[in-house]
Amino acid sequence: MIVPLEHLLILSTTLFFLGLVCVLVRRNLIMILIGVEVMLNAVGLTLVGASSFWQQLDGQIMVIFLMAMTSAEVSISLAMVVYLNRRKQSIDIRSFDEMRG
Amino acid sequence: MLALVLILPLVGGLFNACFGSRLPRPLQALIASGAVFASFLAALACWPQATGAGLHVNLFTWLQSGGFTAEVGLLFDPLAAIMTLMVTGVAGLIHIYAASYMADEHDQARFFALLNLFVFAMLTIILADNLLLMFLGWEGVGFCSYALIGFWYRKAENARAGRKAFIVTRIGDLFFTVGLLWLFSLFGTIGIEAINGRAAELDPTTLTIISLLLLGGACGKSAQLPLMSWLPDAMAGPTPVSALIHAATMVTAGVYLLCRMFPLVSLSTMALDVIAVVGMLTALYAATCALAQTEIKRVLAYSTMSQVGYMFLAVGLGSVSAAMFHLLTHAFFKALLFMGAGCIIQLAGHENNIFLMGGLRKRSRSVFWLFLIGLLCLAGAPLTDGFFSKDLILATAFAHGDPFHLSLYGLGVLTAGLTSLYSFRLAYLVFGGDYRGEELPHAVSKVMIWTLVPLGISGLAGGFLNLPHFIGGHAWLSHWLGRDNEVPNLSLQTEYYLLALAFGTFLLGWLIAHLRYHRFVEREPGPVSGFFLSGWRCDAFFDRLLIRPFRQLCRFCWQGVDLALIDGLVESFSRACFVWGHVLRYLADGKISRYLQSFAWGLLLIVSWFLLRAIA
Amino acid sequence: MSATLMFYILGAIAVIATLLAITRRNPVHAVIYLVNSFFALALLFYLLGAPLVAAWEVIIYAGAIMVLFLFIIMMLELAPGGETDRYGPNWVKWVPILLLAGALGACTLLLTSLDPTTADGVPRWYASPRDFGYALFKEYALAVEIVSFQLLFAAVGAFYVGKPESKRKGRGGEA
Amino acid sequence: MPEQLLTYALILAKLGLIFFVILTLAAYLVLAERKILARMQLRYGPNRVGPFGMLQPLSDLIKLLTKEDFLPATADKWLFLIAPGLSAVTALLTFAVVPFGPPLEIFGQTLPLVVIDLNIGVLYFLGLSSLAVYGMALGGWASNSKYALLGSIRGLAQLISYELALGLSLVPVVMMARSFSLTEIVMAQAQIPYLLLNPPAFLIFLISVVAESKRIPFDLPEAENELVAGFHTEYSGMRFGLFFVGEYINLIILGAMITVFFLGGWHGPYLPGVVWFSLKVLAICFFFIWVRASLPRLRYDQLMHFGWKLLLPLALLNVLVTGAVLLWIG
Amino acid sequence: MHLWRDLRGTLQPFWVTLRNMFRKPVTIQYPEQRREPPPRYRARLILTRDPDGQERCVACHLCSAACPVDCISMQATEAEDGRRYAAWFRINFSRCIFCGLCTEACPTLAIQVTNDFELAGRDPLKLVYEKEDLLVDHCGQEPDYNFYRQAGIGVAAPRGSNPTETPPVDVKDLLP
Repeated sequence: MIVPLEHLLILSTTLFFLGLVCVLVRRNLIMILIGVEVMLNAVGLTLVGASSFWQQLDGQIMVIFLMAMTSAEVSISLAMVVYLNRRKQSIDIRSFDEMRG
Repeated sequence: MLALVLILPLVGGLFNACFGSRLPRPLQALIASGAVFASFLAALACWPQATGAGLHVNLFTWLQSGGFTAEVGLLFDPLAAIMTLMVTGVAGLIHIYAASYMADEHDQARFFALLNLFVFAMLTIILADNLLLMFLGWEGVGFCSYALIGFWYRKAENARAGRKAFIVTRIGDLFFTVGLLWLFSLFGTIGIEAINGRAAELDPTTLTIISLLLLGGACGKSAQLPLMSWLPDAMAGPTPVSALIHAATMVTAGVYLLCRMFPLVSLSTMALDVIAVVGMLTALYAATCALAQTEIKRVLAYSTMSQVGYMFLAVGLGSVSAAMFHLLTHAFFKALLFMGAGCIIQLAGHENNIFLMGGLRKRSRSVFWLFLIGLLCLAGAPLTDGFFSKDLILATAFAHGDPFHLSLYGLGVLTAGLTSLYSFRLAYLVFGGDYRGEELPHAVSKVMIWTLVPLGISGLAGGFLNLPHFIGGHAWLSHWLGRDNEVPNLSLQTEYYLLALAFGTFLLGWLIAHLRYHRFVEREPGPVSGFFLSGWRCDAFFDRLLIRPFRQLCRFCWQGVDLALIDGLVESFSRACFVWGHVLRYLADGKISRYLQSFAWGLLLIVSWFLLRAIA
Repeated sequence: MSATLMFYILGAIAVIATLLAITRRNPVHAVIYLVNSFFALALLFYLLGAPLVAAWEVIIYAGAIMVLFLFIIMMLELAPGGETDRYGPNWVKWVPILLLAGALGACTLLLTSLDPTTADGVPRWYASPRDFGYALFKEYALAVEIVSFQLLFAAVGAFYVGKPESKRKGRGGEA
Repeated sequence: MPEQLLTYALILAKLGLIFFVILTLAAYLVLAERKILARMQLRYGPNRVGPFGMLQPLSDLIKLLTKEDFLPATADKWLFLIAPGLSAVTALLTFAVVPFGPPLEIFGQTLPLVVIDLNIGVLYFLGLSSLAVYGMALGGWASNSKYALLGSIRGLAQLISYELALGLSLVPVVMMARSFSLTEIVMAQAQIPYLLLNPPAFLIFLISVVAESKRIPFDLPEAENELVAGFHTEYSGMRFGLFFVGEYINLIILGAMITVFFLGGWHGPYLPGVVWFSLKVLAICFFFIWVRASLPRLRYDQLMHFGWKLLLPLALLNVLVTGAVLLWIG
Repeated sequence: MHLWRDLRGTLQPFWVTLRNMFRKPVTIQYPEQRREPPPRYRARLILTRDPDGQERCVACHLCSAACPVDCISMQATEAEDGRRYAAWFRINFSRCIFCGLCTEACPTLAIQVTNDFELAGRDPLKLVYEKEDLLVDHCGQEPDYNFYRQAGIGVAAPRGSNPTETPPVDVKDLLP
């Protein structure tokens, strides 16, 4: 018995909402992506904890997939950050509002 | 060992495709032709195992899903063995020829890579023990043919010819695919032997339809009526390609398919008759077309079509051995003819038009004699291989004895006469008289001529493969294929009459050709020869029959259905959306953080709903 | 017992480091704190019996993804004192979002606490790399393929997006 | 409990021993490099301090320690100060998993000659080597100087790129040894080293390792004649020394890793395992020095092309082929 | 074959370096082993005397004018017989670049270069050489040359009439 599952979930929830706050509040694109990373890690923690709790490997495997997807996501999104910065000379999220309806 | 036969050309092709352009030119050619020759040797080594039911090799399981299993398995029975030897042998010679012919081209590596891949695909067709793998090779052959016809893709008409070949054969492939899937759904297997073994379980109608579907596939690949129009255009490709693909190998794939599936096809007399009729009509049609062509390669293309028509006829007559015999002999002399034509074109300074040739006999005696051997074989001069194989087919037709087959026989004889006529027309126009072209003739490399020699010898001697009994032969090929019973059972006297008749048509054709062409006279093409020249105006016919109505239909769908009906509906709908969108656009202000916030609110809603449900 | 203690210590480190990370003005500092947080998480994974995941966490997140972030930050010269400073946290703006996040967090926690199974402890467990590999490549082979394709597409996409516009037009792609 | 204490004590003792040996070795590696490089360039190299210049490292140390520790005015203080330590520590930590000899039998107890035999040793090594980037990157960034920044940007890109090939070239090794544990990998090479079984992997690993150690021909992050000294331009005194020593420790580590993964670790005839191991590591170190004497520096785009367009596909292909062969053998 | 060329280009240097490793280094271990500089080596400057043992320098300032880094300075003065000499003469060796232009300029061959190159010092001021440091007791590289013997002094008394003087050389009688 390491800890009750509840504590683990509390930890990952905290991390997740810290990431969410970062995504919602920051205006720097890079910081927003960092927030996304935090959230993804929190999810990973939940998965590993669940995997440990039920003693099944599936959760850990999901984390590996999560990581692979994350690296794909990060490579694309950072390339887009570079691209956007090239277009606007800025990475403030407020300067990208061309998707206005 | 058998796998080696298949893998070597693949490896050679891939190697050339990947690294070829970095290598020196002679090495590219060496790799390509070396791979094919090695494959030939491997096939020779496998030869002794090809007796009876043949050698069965299962390489690996390709697909497995549910009850469906596709093995990559090879079947090396007598039929496949003969084809394999022929394909690798002829292809090897053509590779060497091509090394010399294409020596000054760019992209030699691409050429040889494709050529090798083509050989690989062709061998896949031949050696496949199931229909799916065969289909793979079938498509591979189609693709390589497309890429090779359009090898000089910078010229629009070459690219168009490649496209045409691809699309037309694709129509045939569609029939083949449908037949394949149907067979699978009926038998639950795609193994050729299994299907052949259980073919008798089918009811006759289904059998006939499936046979006809297979015939459709074969027609596409082998340029038989009505899918024949791509072959003459395919002559836009480099000459070695024409020699390899459009003479010796690919066009015979259809015949091979029918021979492979013969136990199935032969159960339906109706299908056999259709095959015979298609073959005969094609043979006649192509022979008439060949009479009027002005380009040397197009003449040969039509003659190929015509000869393949004979093979179909043979299959339709139920004589696989006759078809295979003619296939073999045809491969030899047609490859010889095409490669000789390549030499002639070079001699005449890259001129295709036979009316601008003439007198080439003096330019190069060796080319003249070798080409003449090819033409004699084609025309069916006695004692050449073409004579024996064609005669076997005609004798088989005659031996059936009923009016239907007798009329086929009559047409066959007529076609043979026409064949002789256009062969000698070609000979006189190209070699007789004086040189009429403007370009100074070029020299032809020794290598090219030397590669013709083995083909010439086999053209002369190929007939001994299957010498009929009545002149002391043993019909070795029929025996080897295990089809002794197919040898026509005619009295000696009839046989001699038939031979004499064949000889007579040959002589008659020669005589007409001699009278008409031994002295060159410039003639405007008359209406008949113009009709023949354009291939009975088939392209125009197809255009009117298929393409224009299709266009009309498309226009109707576009204007009537799409623009008026659907667009009207959609537009009114979209107008409504537009109005609504104007209202809703205030929500989407492009501020990404606001979007993200609304995600969060949504999340809150979802979570609280879960919470409420959990409490309740 | 020590594992339990370690868990709480590492959890605290992770939360504090993350908190620091999301509040930094300077993205480089944020990245450094985040790497700390990831380390704590990696050790947590190890504690929870996932040594392989822990190693990947360090290699992929700390070693590759964060390095990528660092690289981009450096390349775009988002140095402190640059224009990015203006976009620093604005405390008044944080209040509603903090409330929102707090509400969400509370809901989630309530939800988890309502589930009786969560009161059970997480048992000690250890997944050996061998088992892990078998599970990954036997049961999830298809998913592995799909994810690998995803990575390939991502690489191609990143390459495309990252190319200068002039070059892209030259190659016939749309803007 | 005493059992556990003994284990801890042993680990500490081994750690101390390794620290001592490694730091000395690193110091003398600097000397060796200078000497060997000099001889390859027809010079003598340092030979003044002590016999054959053997005390040169000591005098270098004294010099570095007594020099002014300079802090640029615009530097990011905190990061500037920790970066050198980071780069040295990550290098040192890797030694924890290096098995440098066969298990010893002392007082009836087996004493494995490795600090910790992690069952994910390979990943531990990869993780630490990917973290080694941070020391360099942060040091360069924190200096707030354009040479340093350029150096660290180059270094980041280079190290990320070659990390991939490095990791992928180890996949065949893991596949053949069927284990992530370094000890087991060495054990698996008792008969025949992987150098002979899988030379492409060795070659890729070797090249990526040279790139990883930021040495010629891949020394773009610190290219002296373009970027002054690249990421550590602004460093002086012992902080520079830490970078410097870290680099040489890293060299030894990578040598040890090559030895473990490809040269059969401590296996060898006649001599005791530890000796074999050190001989192999020293040979690799000599090779690195030799490379430095022989090859010119690559251009940056060449470096990137080489990494992404040649090494990476080759490594992937190698994984594929090795897998196929292993499957075939069964 | 690019591949072959590249491979060779990569592997050949290894052989070159390895081969050189076992050669004898070309380094001269300086304080213990010294290389004899060539006779015309340009290093520390000296002021020489003429064969009679008198200073050659006539303080004409040509050397200081020729000096590209202006490291020579002096003050001219006259002896009773009107012969000029330097009251003080100073060369700042921490500035001197040893170009030897001064020796080219010197009409009396007084200032000359030597091959003594060991001029290092911790204090730059110690590298400022005064006349007494510069003046040597020999004639340097031109042992026979005596300017006044040829030219005469000719300031207080006519040329060649001073007591210790021989009459000047009539340059014209050298002509054919």
